[in-house]
Amino acid sequence: MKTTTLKNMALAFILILLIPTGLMAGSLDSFKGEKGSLKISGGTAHIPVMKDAAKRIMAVNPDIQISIAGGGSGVGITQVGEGLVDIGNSGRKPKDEEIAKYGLSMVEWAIDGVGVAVNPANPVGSLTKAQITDIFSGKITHWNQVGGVDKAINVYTRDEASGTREVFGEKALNKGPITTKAVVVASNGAMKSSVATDPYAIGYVSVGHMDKSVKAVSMDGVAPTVDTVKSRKYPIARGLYSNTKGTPKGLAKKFLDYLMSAEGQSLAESHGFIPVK
Amino acid sequence: MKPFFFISAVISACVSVCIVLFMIILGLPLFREGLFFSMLTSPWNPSNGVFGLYPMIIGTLGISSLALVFGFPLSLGTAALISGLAPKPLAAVLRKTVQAMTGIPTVVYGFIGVFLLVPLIRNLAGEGSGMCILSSALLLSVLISPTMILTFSDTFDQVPVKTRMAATALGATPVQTFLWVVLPASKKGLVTGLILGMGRAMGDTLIALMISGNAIAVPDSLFSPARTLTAHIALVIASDFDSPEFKTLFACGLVLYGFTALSTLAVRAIDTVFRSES
Amino acid sequence: MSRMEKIRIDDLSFAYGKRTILNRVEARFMENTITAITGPSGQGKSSFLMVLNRLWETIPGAHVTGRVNIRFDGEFRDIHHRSMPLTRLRRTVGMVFQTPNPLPMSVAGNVAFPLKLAGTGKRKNTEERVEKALSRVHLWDEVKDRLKDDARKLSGGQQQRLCMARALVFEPEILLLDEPASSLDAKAAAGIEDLMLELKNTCTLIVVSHSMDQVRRTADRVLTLESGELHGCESS
Amino acid sequence: MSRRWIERGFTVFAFAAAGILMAVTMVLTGYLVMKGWNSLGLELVFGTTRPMDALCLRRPVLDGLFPAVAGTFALVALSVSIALPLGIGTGIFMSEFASGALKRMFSLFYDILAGSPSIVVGLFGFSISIFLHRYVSGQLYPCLLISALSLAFLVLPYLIRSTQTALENLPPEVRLTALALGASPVQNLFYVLIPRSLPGILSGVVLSIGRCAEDTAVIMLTGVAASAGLPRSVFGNYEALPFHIYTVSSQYMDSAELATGYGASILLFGVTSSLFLFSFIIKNIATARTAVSGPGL
Repeated sequence: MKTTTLKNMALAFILILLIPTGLMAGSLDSFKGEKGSLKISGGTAHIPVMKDAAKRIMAVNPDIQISIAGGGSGVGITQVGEGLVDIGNSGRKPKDEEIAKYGLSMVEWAIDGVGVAVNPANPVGSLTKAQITDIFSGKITHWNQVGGVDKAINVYTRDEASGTREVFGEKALNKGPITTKAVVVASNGAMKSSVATDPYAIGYVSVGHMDKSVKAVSMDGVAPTVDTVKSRKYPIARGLYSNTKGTPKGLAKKFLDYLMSAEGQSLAESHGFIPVK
Repeated sequence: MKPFFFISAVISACVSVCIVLFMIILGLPLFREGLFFSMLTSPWNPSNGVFGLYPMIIGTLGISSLALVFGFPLSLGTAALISGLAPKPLAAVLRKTVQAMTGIPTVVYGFIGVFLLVPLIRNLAGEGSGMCILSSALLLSVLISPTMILTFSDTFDQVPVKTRMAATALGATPVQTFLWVVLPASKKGLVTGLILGMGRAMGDTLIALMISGNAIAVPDSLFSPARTLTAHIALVIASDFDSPEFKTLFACGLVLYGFTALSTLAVRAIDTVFRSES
Repeated sequence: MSRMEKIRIDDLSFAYGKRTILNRVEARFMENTITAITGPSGQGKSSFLMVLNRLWETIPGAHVTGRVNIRFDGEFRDIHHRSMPLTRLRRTVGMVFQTPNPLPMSVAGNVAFPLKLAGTGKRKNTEERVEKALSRVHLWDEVKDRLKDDARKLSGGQQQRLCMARALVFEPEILLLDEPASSLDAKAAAGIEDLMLELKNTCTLIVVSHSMDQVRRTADRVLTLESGELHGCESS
Repeated sequence: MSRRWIERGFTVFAFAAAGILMAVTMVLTGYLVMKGWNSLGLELVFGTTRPMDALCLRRPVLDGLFPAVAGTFALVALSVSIALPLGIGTGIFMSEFASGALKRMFSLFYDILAGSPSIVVGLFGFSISIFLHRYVSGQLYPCLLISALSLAFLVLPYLIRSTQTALENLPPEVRLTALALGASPVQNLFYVLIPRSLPGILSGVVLSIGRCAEDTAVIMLTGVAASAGLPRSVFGNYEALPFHIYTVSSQYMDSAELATGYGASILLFGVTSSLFLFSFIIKNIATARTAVSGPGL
């Protein structure tokens, strides 16, 4: 399990306080003297790390403007491909045809899992892969069919642009269908808060986004946690990618270098992702 | 100076025309392939290459007509109070409140809806997520009421004072004057207000996007989640520029534009019909 | 001829905002007479009429003090007293305005409107009473084939007589006329005057008028309203 | 009598309807205020940065609403300054110079524009920016300018209509007086007609400001970002209050972030409601001025 949010916040807060005093040397130094804007969009699992990194960079150098939008992995890939943004994030590896079409170059800076989540009030804490497939396809409709209360299951899913949906559909549902009656939400954050407020909900969310407000459901006996994803015991894992059109240049390169630096990697780790270095 | 005014008028008109033209041009491939009309009746299933808008059209019509069902009586009653039934001070307070209500941002309605109405409906229904047609229709009815109330009460106020006075002098109470004199003379305003309210409900994006659940199934009950055309544009916009999903956005836009243009024409037609009658 | 008093007005003041229109007016009106009220315009003659059927209450900013007593069934009653039902008052005290103000409905609908308000009368009964009222104002023959037409399509003179018929349908004991002929041509005006003389047999009439000729031809008494005071003099 | 019951029933119904509507409004706003009251304060906007430092752009605000407030402010200023000359010019043309078929055609176009859902206008702005990006310059993409343009299109009909109505409602004597004294039509317009109809025009302007500030659908398609810092250039992304509310509602990370959502809602609600009410008050003054006053009955 990841460390508590409170600790993260305190850590981030201390870091932000330290930055202006110049004690925070190292990789942020490379942004000194830079100017201009950097546009990032796409994968929603990435957003917390992106926001924190941007805050730190902009605090050191207010002349840099970094904008971060969501949209989902599909959006990130096409927008960077079309040249609308400088960095397009994706929660899945861009497909070969996408790489060929846009000449993408990618940086994988963290590993993340996708876990099934239910409301903390739900007694169900473990499901088999077959049960999960049937719940999401709409074959299993009530919680008491899987050992829960006698209530209808509210299935939550993501839109088609989502990398999380693609990874989950491929590795957990074996490309099986998701019921059309599922409520559609637009980001990992939205998935988490929806499941956190709906006592009969089931959804899937980036392991990095899991916290106490939702209950992670074990699949075939394995809980989706940083440790199980890291040890590859939990099978639904994916890389978090940041893509550029062609080889990264200028600010985009410095930003990606920062993500891969020790500080960037610890930032990823503090948000519940598994650093690649 | 006149050329300047003329040029502004032409530019403004062009904006209106350009919006349709853009939508038609960008949706043209769908027309050329004859897909447009089959899209109106087929489901949305991108993974199987089906990009129909039927569920969204039903969602839009269902949610906005339900909003009208809730909103119309509320608006009629409130407007009646404002224009004659209520004592003057109360009417003034009501009118000011309604005017201030027109300023409540739709995203704020949505925000409150997410945290207040959705859990309420979820508990009430006993099943489902609470994100459903009923929730968004209820909230939308509050959103569109001020528009309808102000239209209604403007129409009611157009009944001349001397006509009201005539009825009062004959012994009519305020409610009698309203029911038997003012209301029958305001048919046009009632219909206009209804159409405006419907337009406002169909055109709203945020309430539907935030609390109707956005499911792509055709809704089959008040407690089913549903997706509207507007929310669909907001959800899919982010996708691929060359993909068929993206092209269907313009079909979505065209259908919405068609609905609203039709209601605008209807309001104008009503205007002409009633003008020629009197 | 021993006529009885119908209306007693004591200490009546009428203010519109800060402007005093009637200042402590005293007046008596006898049964079956026509009283004309004249005076410069803007002095509150219409306002005076509106006191008598309490229509002033609908005017924002208007304020009335004093007593107005009207004799109902042989007994004087204060019209502003709580026990006085407003609908009964307005049915007993009919009013016709300066410009014709037909309601936006059919000719028959206009005349039947007061019956509809009272919720009285079967359909047959209603038709009879409409015919009777229209006949009294000599309009029946002109409109009997157009009863379903919109009342606003009638000519000005017809509209004004329609408004009188509408005021007469409940057989009021008092009829207030606010320059009833001022918007009409000479012929139509003469018709209204004849009608007033006929109505004298059943009603107490109070007529605001600017036309001295009309006053001379019809009125039993002329009162002048000026600077908030009502001066009287008996005539003919 | 059944009619009596209809009358009584209707009175009850009307009071019930207004009661329900008012109660619902009270509950909605009351809930918002109750939940968000504690988050209101300078800290909500400026976070841990000192307000003066933030306002002088000496130090960025990283944990407050300041970038969103500034973004909304820039957006409103930009779009109103685009729409204002165009809308008022068109309104003047429609009232003073247009006639016949041309007037009918133009007013149909403006009516249709007025009825267009904001998401459709947003889609239009989005497609324009894609078009420009592909065929004009790779440096152009959805940005503050595109949002402002689209919003300008959205509020254009309000400005046109309020200007046109204000001018058309002037009493004929007002129109003729200056002309009779030898003023040219243009002099008449600028010295008499426009000053006399200013309250009406102004109410339209205020209404447009409110619409620009509250609209979310247009900007979510045309360049608003979840996080962008202060707006630097019209060709860059920006943050905005309504979009902040939308994102927080669906993906707040913790209760502190949720509180900023309530705070932002109160802020936006306060601003737009007062703008709308202000617009109606100006309009009332305008109608009171042109209407005949006094007890003329």
